[in-house]
Amino acid sequence: MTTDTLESVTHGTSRRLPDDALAPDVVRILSPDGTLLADEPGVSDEEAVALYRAMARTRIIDERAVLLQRQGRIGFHIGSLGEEATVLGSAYALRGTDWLFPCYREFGAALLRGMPLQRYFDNLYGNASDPAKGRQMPDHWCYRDARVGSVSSPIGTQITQAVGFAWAARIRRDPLVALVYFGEGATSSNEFHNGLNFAGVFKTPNVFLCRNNGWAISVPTERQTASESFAAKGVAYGVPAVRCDGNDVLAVLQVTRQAVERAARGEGPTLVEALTYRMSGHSTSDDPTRYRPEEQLSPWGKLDPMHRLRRYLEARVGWSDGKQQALEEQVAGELKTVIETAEKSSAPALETLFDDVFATLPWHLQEQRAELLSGPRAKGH
Amino acid sequence: MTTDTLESVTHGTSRRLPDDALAPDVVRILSPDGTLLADEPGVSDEEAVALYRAMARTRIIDERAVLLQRQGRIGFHIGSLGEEATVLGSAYALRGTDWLFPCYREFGAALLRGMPLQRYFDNLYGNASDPAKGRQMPDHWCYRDARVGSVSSPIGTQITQAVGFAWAARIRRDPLVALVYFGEGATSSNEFHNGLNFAGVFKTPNVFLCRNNGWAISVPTERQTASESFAAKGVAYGVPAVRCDGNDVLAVLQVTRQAVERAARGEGPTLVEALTYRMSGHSTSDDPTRYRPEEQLSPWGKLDPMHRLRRYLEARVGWSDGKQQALEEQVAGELKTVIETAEKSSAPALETLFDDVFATLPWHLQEQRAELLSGPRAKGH
Amino acid sequence: MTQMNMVQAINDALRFEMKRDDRVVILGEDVGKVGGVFRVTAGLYDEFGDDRVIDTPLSEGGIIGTAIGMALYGLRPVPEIQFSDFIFPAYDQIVSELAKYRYRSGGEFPCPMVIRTPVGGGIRGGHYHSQSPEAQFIHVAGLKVVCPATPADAKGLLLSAMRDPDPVLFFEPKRIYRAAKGEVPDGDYTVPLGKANVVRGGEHVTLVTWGAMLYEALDAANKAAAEGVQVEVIDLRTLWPLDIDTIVASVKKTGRVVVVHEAPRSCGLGGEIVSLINEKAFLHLEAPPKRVCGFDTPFPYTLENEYLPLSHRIVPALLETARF
Amino acid sequence: MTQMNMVQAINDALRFEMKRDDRVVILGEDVGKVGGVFRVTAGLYDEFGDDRVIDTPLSEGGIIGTAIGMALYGLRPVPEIQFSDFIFPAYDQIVSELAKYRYRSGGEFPCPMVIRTPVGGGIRGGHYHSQSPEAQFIHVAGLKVVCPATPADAKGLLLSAMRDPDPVLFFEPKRIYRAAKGEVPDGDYTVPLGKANVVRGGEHVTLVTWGAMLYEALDAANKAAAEGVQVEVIDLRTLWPLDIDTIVASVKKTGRVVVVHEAPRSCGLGGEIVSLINEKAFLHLEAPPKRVCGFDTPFPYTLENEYLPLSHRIVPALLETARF
Ligand SMILES: Cc1ncc(C[n+]2csc(CCOP(=O)(O)OP(=O)(O)O)c2C)c(N)n1
Ligand SMILES: Cc1ncc(C[n+]2csc(CCOP(=O)(O)OP(=O)(O)O)c2C)c(N)n1
Ligand SMILES: [Mg+2]
Ligand SMILES: [Mg+2]
Repeated sequence: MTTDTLESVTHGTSRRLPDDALAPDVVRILSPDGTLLADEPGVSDEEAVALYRAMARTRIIDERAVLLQRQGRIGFHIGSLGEEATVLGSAYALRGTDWLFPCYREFGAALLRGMPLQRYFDNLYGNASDPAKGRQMPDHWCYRDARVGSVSSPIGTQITQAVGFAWAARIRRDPLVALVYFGEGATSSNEFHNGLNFAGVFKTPNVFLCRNNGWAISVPTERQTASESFAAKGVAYGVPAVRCDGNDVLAVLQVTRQAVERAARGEGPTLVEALTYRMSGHSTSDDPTRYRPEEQLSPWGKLDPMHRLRRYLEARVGWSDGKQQALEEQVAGELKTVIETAEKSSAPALETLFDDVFATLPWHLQEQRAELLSGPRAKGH
Repeated sequence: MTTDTLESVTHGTSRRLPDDALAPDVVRILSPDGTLLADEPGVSDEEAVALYRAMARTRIIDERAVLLQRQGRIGFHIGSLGEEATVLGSAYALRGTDWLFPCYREFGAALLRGMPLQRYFDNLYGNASDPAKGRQMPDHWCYRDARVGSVSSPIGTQITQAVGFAWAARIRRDPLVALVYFGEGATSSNEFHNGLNFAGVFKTPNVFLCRNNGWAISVPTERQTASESFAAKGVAYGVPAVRCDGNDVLAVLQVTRQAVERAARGEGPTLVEALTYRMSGHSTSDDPTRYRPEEQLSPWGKLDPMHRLRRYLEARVGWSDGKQQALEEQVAGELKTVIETAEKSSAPALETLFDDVFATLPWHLQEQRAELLSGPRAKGH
Repeated sequence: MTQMNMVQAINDALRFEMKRDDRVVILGEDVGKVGGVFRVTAGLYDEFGDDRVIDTPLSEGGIIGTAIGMALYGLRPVPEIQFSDFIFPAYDQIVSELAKYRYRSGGEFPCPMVIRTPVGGGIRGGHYHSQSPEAQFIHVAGLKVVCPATPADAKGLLLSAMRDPDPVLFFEPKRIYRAAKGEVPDGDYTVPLGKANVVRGGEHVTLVTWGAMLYEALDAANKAAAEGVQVEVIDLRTLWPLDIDTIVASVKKTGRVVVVHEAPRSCGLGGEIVSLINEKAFLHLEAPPKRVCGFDTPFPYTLENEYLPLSHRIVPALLETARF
Repeated sequence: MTQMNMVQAINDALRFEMKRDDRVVILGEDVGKVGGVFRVTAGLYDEFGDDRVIDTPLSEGGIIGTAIGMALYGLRPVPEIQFSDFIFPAYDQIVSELAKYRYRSGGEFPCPMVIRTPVGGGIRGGHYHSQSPEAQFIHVAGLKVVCPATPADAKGLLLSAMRDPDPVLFFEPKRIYRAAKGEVPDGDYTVPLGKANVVRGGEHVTLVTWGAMLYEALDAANKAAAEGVQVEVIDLRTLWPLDIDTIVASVKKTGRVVVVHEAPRSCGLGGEIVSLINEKAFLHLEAPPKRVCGFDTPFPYTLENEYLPLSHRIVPALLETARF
């Protein structure tokens, strides 16, 4: 028996350090300082500006939500600080007919696809205007109109569901593609295994977007798996996989678009690993200083996805401080309105507690509703 | 959207045909006709004879158990017809201190490690002499004395448990290795994913023995996964993997022994895929003619593991019809005794129903036992 | 009307609905070419093809997880779990996802499907081919649970379940898959969810049961009648939401009740029924409600007929309750 | 004696036992370096090292499956499930394997372990950070289930659980992790499993509860006292096998009972308690036993204090029961 300690049995930490995001097999189009590495960016300047706007809007909203939580105005927030290129670049690759199955950090993607900002804030506030009647935690929304699925806390469950959804479409000869998001931690879940395996066997039109942000709460990637990369896991399922620089929005967009096209051609699923970094705590409930080596932050800070795209747009279309300020003011204006509106809305009505458990209210829920509505709280209401 | 039918999306059937068992990356030492392909067999002639005896004994017992089931004397049997080289060769590779976690086809391995034949038959009969008090189905036994775990029906659960067991040993600096068996169908289970992933991360001293016998009841391997092989799945977990000819006992033994040694050196787990074929139905409850193309059987019949080893021993040590007959008579004699003994034993006593749920009987089980023992059946007893 | 056993009646319902509604798809282990280990889906693969009768990899979590996705898309999946003992790898998808989808999306994502699975003892299956896990699903808000006891009900309830807007667990009592025979209406025939059936009238004791134990209950009722005790036997058919009115009406008449089920007693559906009766008919109770159930042990192999609440265990309970 | 909250008391028990018994290992998500998302295992990683306080990959099935293997080997694993809502991916290993190991091996493979997991509502966690799944484990033969309501009981019960020969689910009411404070005996201190605690005496109504709802029950009992109704409050502490004698003795005295729990009512432990009381004290009952429980819906976010059986819902039930 060897005498090494268990500490040493897990492998190096390279997989979550920036070095790895710069590894040769990782698709990259924009260098960290915003210069184009490819001959062509693969998107028009207008598209690049639209992407930048969406990313910036996402970050501003994110920061505001954290503030609202700190002020005690909302209960919780989980955001995408530092991961905007991964979230927005991939969502941008979808066609209107495609579907998006979110994890919990992709409000930016849902907004990009048309989820109204008011709806998002009504969820954050859990108020009476929330279409889900304040039943779910903040950042647990859905939006069928824009083909956006329902956020759920249990890790990974959306993966298998997205596979079933795409499979159903395939059975019905409906040419949509379903993109599903998850963190690298979720690759350890039953769901990743089941989803990828079924997708491989039934060649479903899926794109699996693994946001490798280095952490699953406090657990680093090397404690998640001993595989060489998360993309390497595709081999186990006969699912082709690719790694891309998750802080390079053009790379994420290109790689995802290729995967969407492949799926749309009936060639089956693709696993995309986007290498990025969670620049905040896990959520507003988390204090990352307890476990995150501070020296990790600054190299990743230099790889910031916003910075990179902004430099590119400055050189390319003359993006300026003025434009930036106008954008920020515009989002601030939007936020002012939706927050005011959300805060004006009351708590959901008591009786909404019982709706939607079933399509119609069975006797036992009728009785329980009557009990609640005749109780002391209802009177105070 | 493509217009292929779903039928065509699953891949070729090569992975379960004999061709595949003969593929170049598949470790093989004995050719199908019993000639040695390597310079050295890797086992002494005495060992080879011992292995042959164990395999033959296993097959004879297996055939008898099927007969007993057909005669209505036992309720069920699930055996290893055609898979004896995989089962016995791998178990033979273990050292006395090592542990074996069975699936449900490995009674031969348990007997090899010293489980008394009587104990096995007491399980088949579920009688009062069965140490597990007739509580489990036939072929669900255990034997701690020989470091053999407990058979359970739910597919794959033993994989994760074997990993925890080996991990515990590693934590305690106890130099054992834990070998765990499962069918290729089990690679689709949550348990395979969890077991292999934890084993990779914590570098546990495990050998994962995947008996690829071509079928999971009626489901062929190509419906189980789209990966190139089952061994290929090791990549997803950073677990080295190897394929061997599962009908070549010398190859199985060599490959497993190397994996055991590797694990014992503290170098971590290995996944072994043994390519073999289930020559019977899934169990005595199954009728394979409903789904198995008959043309698959005869090529596999030519690869029979017993046949191959017998030819080898005939050439090498002059194994003869006489020796064969003596062996068969010896096993028949053993069987006569154990079956007679098993059939003489009564059903387990009523009160045994309540033992071993907990270490001591809580009030509610005391009451339920009293109820049963005062009821009409107890009187008739 | 055609004489059928349970297997045939369920097969008939599946075939009928698959013809009527092309959104219905079946998926599961061995459901395709071989037609299921109990042959319940026999012939459907040949008739409807591999797009609609699908042999899956060996993963219950994968089966239910993908079936949820299919339902979200708009199909009507009817996944099979080979034995209800093997439903637990899919338990998370069922209780965390399937049961909560409509609620958590404010109705935007309903998730109708029927999970079919053989249930209960009686085939010498030991721990893992015999259990009755209905209570573990009833306790979870958002699921309907059905368990037929006759071929006609099996067909009628399954057709209702496949048209229901909510997820339904459809437990098929395997002990009587072939033993229970009866006339089954041809063509379209539904039995409403949520309605119990009073199978036998009686004045002295109410007996509530379902599934394979119905036949044991009827046998016990006959034996009790020989002792002068008239038992009213209620076959619940839908286990949740159950038909409380039928139960309460009967108990108000008899004042006495025995609940019989195969699952272990503790925290089983029997306890729920007794509590509901307390809440709704307390002043009518003339004897303590009794439960005759599986014991609180794993399900045994050799002694399964001692473990199960068969007639020989029900009769004394009926007589005691009647004579309390 | 030291003044502690629940988190500190549990941490103290873990540290004590890890020092006393080097077979104890802790494993789970975020239990190591960061000391758990509720900081219950804080400091243990630094004290006992990575061999005994182990951050695992994100898989509850992996955590429990490997913990079973560790227990079979002879360790005393204490796996943590981050929220009891996330225990379901491990449900198969718990109900099919852990609960049945001793039984199916005729005692050859006992499998002692303590699964610690935060339970219940009160932290605005919505559907997936608030549930109380005890009934889903009690129904499965072979598991013991514990839920402390005070820091001293948390320590004493956890030490008993870690020394028990059988698997124990140890539910920690997260709503009172920091809010419940009290004196906790130093050093070795056990509270026996299976013994309830009569927290408050009373003649008129028996109230059975556990965990965080104990404080709501006591508040309600005070309010009822103001109306002249004296409530005897029983804190169950061990949910299974429960202390039937204490319950029955109290009900024989009061003739009336209210059970309060957070989990949905249907097929919850409340129903089992009511049925057992029927079976053992029927002739003493003077009013229908009542249950005040979580509603039969998923656990909501904004309206969680309407969903929970808080004092304002318990008081009317006590008064009604007393005045029946
Ligand atoms: C089944 C389950 N177990 C545990 C949790 C608690 N939890 C919430 S997020 C999280 C980490 C997820 O990490 P990853 O998948 O990498 O996603 P990220 O948060 O980094 O985007 C954990 C353990 C959960 N939500 N579900
Ligand atoms: C969780 C679970 N699902 C389904 C079954 C039913 N079942 C028993 S054996 C089997 C096929 C197993 O195939 P494989 O793993 O290849 O092993 P083999 O029988 O071929 O040795 C199935 C589906 C089960 N026992 N457990
Ligand atoms: Mg992550
Ligand atoms: Mg197989």
